[in-house]
Amino acid sequence: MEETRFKISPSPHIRDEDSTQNIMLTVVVALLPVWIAATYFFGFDSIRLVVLSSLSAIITEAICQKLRKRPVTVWDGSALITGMLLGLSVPPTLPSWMIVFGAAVAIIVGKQLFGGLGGNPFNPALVGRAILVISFPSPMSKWTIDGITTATPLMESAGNFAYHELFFGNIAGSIGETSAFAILLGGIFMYYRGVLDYRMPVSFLGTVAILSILLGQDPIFQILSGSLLFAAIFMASDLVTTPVTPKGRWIFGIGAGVILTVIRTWGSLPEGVTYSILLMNAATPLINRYTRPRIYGRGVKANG
Amino acid sequence: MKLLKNFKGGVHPNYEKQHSEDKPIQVLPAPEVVVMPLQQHVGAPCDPVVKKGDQVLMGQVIGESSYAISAPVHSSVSGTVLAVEPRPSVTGRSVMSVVIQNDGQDTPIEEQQNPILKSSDPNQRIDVDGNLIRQAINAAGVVGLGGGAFPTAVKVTPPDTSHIEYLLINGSECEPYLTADQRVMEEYPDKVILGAKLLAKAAGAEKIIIAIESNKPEAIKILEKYAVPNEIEVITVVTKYPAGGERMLIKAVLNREVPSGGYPHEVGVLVHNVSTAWAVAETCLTGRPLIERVITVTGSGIKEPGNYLVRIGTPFKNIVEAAGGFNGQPERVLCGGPMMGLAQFNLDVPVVKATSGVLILTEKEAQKYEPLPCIKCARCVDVCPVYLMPLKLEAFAMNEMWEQAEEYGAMDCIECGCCTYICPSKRYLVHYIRLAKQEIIAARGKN
Amino acid sequence: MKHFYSDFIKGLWRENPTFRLLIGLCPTLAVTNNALGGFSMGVSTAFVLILSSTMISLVKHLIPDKVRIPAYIVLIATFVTILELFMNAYLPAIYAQLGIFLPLIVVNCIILGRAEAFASKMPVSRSIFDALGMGFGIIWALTSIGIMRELFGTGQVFGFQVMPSSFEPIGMMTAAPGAFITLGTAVAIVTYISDRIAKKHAKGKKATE
Amino acid sequence: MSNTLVSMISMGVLGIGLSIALVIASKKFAVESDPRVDDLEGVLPGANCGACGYAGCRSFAEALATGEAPTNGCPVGGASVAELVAKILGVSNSGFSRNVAQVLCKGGCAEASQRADYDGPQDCRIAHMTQGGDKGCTYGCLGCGTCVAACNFDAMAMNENGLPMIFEDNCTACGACVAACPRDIIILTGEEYGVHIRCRSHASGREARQVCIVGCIACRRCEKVCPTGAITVENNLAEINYDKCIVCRKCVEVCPVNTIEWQEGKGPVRQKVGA
Amino acid sequence: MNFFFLFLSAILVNNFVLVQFLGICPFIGVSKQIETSIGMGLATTFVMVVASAATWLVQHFILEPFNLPFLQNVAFILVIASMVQLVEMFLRKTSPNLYNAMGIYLPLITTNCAILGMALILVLRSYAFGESLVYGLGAGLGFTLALVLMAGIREELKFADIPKPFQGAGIAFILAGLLSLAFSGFAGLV
Repeated sequence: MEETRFKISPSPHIRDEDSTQNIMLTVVVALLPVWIAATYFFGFDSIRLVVLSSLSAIITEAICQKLRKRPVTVWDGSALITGMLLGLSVPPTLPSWMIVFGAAVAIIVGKQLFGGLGGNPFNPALVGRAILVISFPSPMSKWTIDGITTATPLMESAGNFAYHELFFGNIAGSIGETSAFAILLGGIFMYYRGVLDYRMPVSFLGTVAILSILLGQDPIFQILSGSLLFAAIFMASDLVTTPVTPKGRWIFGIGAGVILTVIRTWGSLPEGVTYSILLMNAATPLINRYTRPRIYGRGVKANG
Repeated sequence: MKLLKNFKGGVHPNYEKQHSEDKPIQVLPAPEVVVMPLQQHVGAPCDPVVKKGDQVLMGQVIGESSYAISAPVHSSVSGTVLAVEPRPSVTGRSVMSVVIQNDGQDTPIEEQQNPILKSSDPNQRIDVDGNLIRQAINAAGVVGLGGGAFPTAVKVTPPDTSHIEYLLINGSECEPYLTADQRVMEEYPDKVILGAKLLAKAAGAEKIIIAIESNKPEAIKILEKYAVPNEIEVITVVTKYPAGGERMLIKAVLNREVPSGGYPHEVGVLVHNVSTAWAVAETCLTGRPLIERVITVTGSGIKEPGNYLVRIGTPFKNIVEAAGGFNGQPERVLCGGPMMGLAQFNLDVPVVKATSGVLILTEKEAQKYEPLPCIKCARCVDVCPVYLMPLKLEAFAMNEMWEQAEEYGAMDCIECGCCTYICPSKRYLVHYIRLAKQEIIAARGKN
Repeated sequence: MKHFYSDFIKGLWRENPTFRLLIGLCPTLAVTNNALGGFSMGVSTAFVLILSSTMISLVKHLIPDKVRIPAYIVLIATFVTILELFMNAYLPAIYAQLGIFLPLIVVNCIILGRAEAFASKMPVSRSIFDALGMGFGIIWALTSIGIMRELFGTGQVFGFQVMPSSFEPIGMMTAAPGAFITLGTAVAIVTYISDRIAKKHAKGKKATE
Repeated sequence: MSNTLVSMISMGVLGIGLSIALVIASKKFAVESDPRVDDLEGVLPGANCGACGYAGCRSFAEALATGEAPTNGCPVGGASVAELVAKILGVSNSGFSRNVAQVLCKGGCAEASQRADYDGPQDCRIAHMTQGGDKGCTYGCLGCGTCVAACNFDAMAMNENGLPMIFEDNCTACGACVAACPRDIIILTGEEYGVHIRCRSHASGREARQVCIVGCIACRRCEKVCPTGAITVENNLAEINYDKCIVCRKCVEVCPVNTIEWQEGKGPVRQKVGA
Repeated sequence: MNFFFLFLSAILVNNFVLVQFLGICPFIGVSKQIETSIGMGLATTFVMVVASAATWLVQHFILEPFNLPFLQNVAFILVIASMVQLVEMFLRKTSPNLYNAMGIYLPLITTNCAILGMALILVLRSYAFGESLVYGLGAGLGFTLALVLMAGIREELKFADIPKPFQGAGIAFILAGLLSLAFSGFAGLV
């Protein structure tokens, strides 16, 4: 037998087929129905914002990695997700340069300064959105539908909207948040692909519903209006910035729900989803630390 | 439909058992030269009791140790000792070995122990004294054939204080590709049952449970037939790696947890592999020590995958030749399964008692991946069967934070490799946890 | 003479209190949302720093070692009060803008730090140069941060419109997060330049050897 | 006038009251501490590298103050710090010989054979755990650069041949590389010693020759030629006793496989008595 | 209810560190480890409550009756310095571990502008005694919250590949900026 040089490697010698890129692609695909719905309701603005935002995010990421002499990994799709999420979470009338600026800042401040993928403590898309809100408060709260400027439903009383409108869209708001149906479609797809942990959306939405009942508000309205559903499914499920323990994920959702209800009920901002998730992002390392799973065989007694 | 016995964590790799699961066990002729490493078990290595030029008979003791935790090594052929020298072993390190030239006669040793069991009827009542069984197992050098290689005689002699309630016969064979245990169960069910009863008797266990993964319906059917008259329960466990892990199996079947750092007997359970049970039955029936075992030769890198009864000490080269040689360019040669097996440098290493298979993987199956940044997807946390946080442990180990790694339970890791298998970023999780364990033990030694 | 020069120059860059030593940061963040605030805060701090350093250096032999810290603080507090009363009387607009951060100069680590580390050990003349260097270090640091924040936050510098009228002010820069991010970026830039200088220096040294 | 008086009195009362409280408290909560510890900590480099064997500079300073640690215990600070420490403690400096790290393996990619290709994390310790590594020689350098990563002082780098090299000017003898190497091929030794046997293989001459062309084959020529008996060959490996070595370099000349190496410029540092 | 809102406002809406820029030095310096930051936060909280009471008393029984507002700075800093000294001695005796962990920052509480700043704010807003205590407690806990959140994230950042110039203080400020951004969601809450 001729001499062949084998490879040695520490076990395990086989790996699962799923890859980080696959996960990212799944999220991108899940965002497509939302984007399509947004385009249906808002027309060209939706395409303009999402495309610009994504391009800006990807190009910024590539430039940062080039500058830092790191391998350029924009094809892993994480920058694309940040761009799409940010593009879908702004009002349709936002000027083009603002979304380009927002996406670039989101990538730089929210992600690359922390060493790129995996190092960022905050969801970059939410960082971008929060920076846009604080920098350009009025363009960021100009909601239009069919060319008429209106308030976001949250600013009005609950009775003015039919549930089916809230569910299928056709209401004012950030472009991605209008159609609950499309969002749920994306969420189900992500869950099916094993990318979405049901715990965070369920505990987030559940907490909001329970608290709104306790406070005498309409729970269905609270869940369907504003960007709650969009954020609960696409932002609160961001892998990098949320807890890794099952218990921690429940706590994350509950905490975000409580903060959101507090801001919506007593705060001066019309929408607090961004901040509730950002605050829970900040608490994530602490949650991870204090919700470590019980290790197998710890705390059990021998009975032989 | 019955609910399968399950446990938390674990992964579902491609099982790839189709290569060899339908291939009956073939007897592989003894090779020209056998290499018998003097440490094939957990515990103290044996000292050689033969020297170069000695004539040895089949079944003759060639290495033994005076330590409590050890198992003697017997010659698997008759012939002449060519050398007593360190030879590469499956662990990659050189181990003192006895090299024997086979004379082809297979002359058994005369003063071979008398069989302690007269009848091979699986339904018989075992009225042999437990002590006698333990002595027979010890003299035969039986060790855990599932891969653990812990001396069986030591294992069935639990400390005085413990009381064994259950004997679990582990027929899960959760490692992908391997089918040796499955074939043993299908072809020697009577001996598996008999071996289980002997082990139960030796350990004083009250009940016997045979646990088999759901992907081996044939084996379940056959064993159930033999088990029923003996009041042995056959339980189907979920097909999931590492269902065959001792701790996982106890959790799945009995919903008990072995204490951290403790042993199964502390919760009244003993776990033995089906092949071990088979070997025990064989030695009690024939009086012959453990000199052969069933292994699986498989993988897409081999022409004719199959299951073989081989002599201990047969070099991998002979096995590969017997299985038709390589199929294409072999990339990796593993001793054991793909999840926990050991990669080999060359084919000179011999089969040892704990070798359950020889796996030849091609590039297609064992791809090379570059690790990407951790995206904290927590899949490793979800699949860890001992509920650790591998991503944290890896980060600590990479930054040499051994104390934190210990605090996060690095020492509880069973090194099953689920975390590394599932990681979408292809990170080297279990590898760094192993490093942390090594460093923690080193630090403990220092203090 | 060389002493005086190095005492003075180190505060400007190498031991710049804001960017290198990272002390006295509260006012650095709080009042730099425009250039004037940064500049006036810098001047106020420098004023107290110079006076207190001089004074402490003068009286250092009179103060028993055990109670030196409280004594210094009282001394500094006195100068701050003087400054406060003066500003209140003559520069009420700036006084209002600086708010409680003016009295908080008392606890600015820069001043006490220089008192402890330098003025209490060195002769008066050197203390003055040290304080001058540190003072100018603070002034340029605070003013530059103020300029950046005002420029991007409002499009103005010292109240004068600089950016074209089409420029949309970035509100974040004048808000709290902008303060932190600007300072963080500024610290990183200064660190980067310093590292480059140090590397060049090391290289130059090796080449000559 | 009265305002001045009132302010003086009130501040005085406040001051006196607080002072009394502080005096009582300082009596009540008094803790003995050695003021020298602060001084000592001040002169230490503050790198908190742990090379001294203590948990950071502070605890080393405490050990110094109690006389538990030697004045020259800080390898990073070297002689100058040892002097300052001795001054504070009022003891004589016990002398300081600067140590540097040496890599005792010459078998890089060009010299040593591979028995397999390694596919795993680039960490020597893990490669070593994996079947004993991919190199033919199970004693030599694995070349993953774990020692370089462990060095905090820019004193190491991997060369093109896959071996670590040491920049002695930067080396502080902190021992991080020594601890990191799973094969124990890095040692710390006096800077002045220039002759090193760069091999750690205990394999027999034949085996060593098979896997590496610069490995020690235990031919004993160096042992025979050494005038001071500094070299001994035991267990298939020549080892040098640096205390006896006079850097005469005779062994370097006779070594048939160039395992023994002289670092250019490092000369005899001490004359043997009577030599 | 009033107390509750005052308390919440001090913790969240007007968080001392992230919104009012008070106590930045220890915030950046001591937020590297969770344990130390908890200790530092609680020590500061304790000093804050004690100091709020003490300065209130000084303000209302010495400075105001004798019409001496210009002595405010001097008097307050004296009181605070003594308080810190007391706490320091107390900790040193009772919990040497905590004392060691705080290292040089314990004396720095004296020069922590959060404490003097709080005393000045109390006077500025003419809070009653009870309100002062609640505000002091809230401000201290808010400081602790910011510190602990920061420490949690910074412990994670050890594993991140941060650009070299930003390592250390740079990234700490960026992080503080993002935290501050998150806290801006509470604006106008109370």
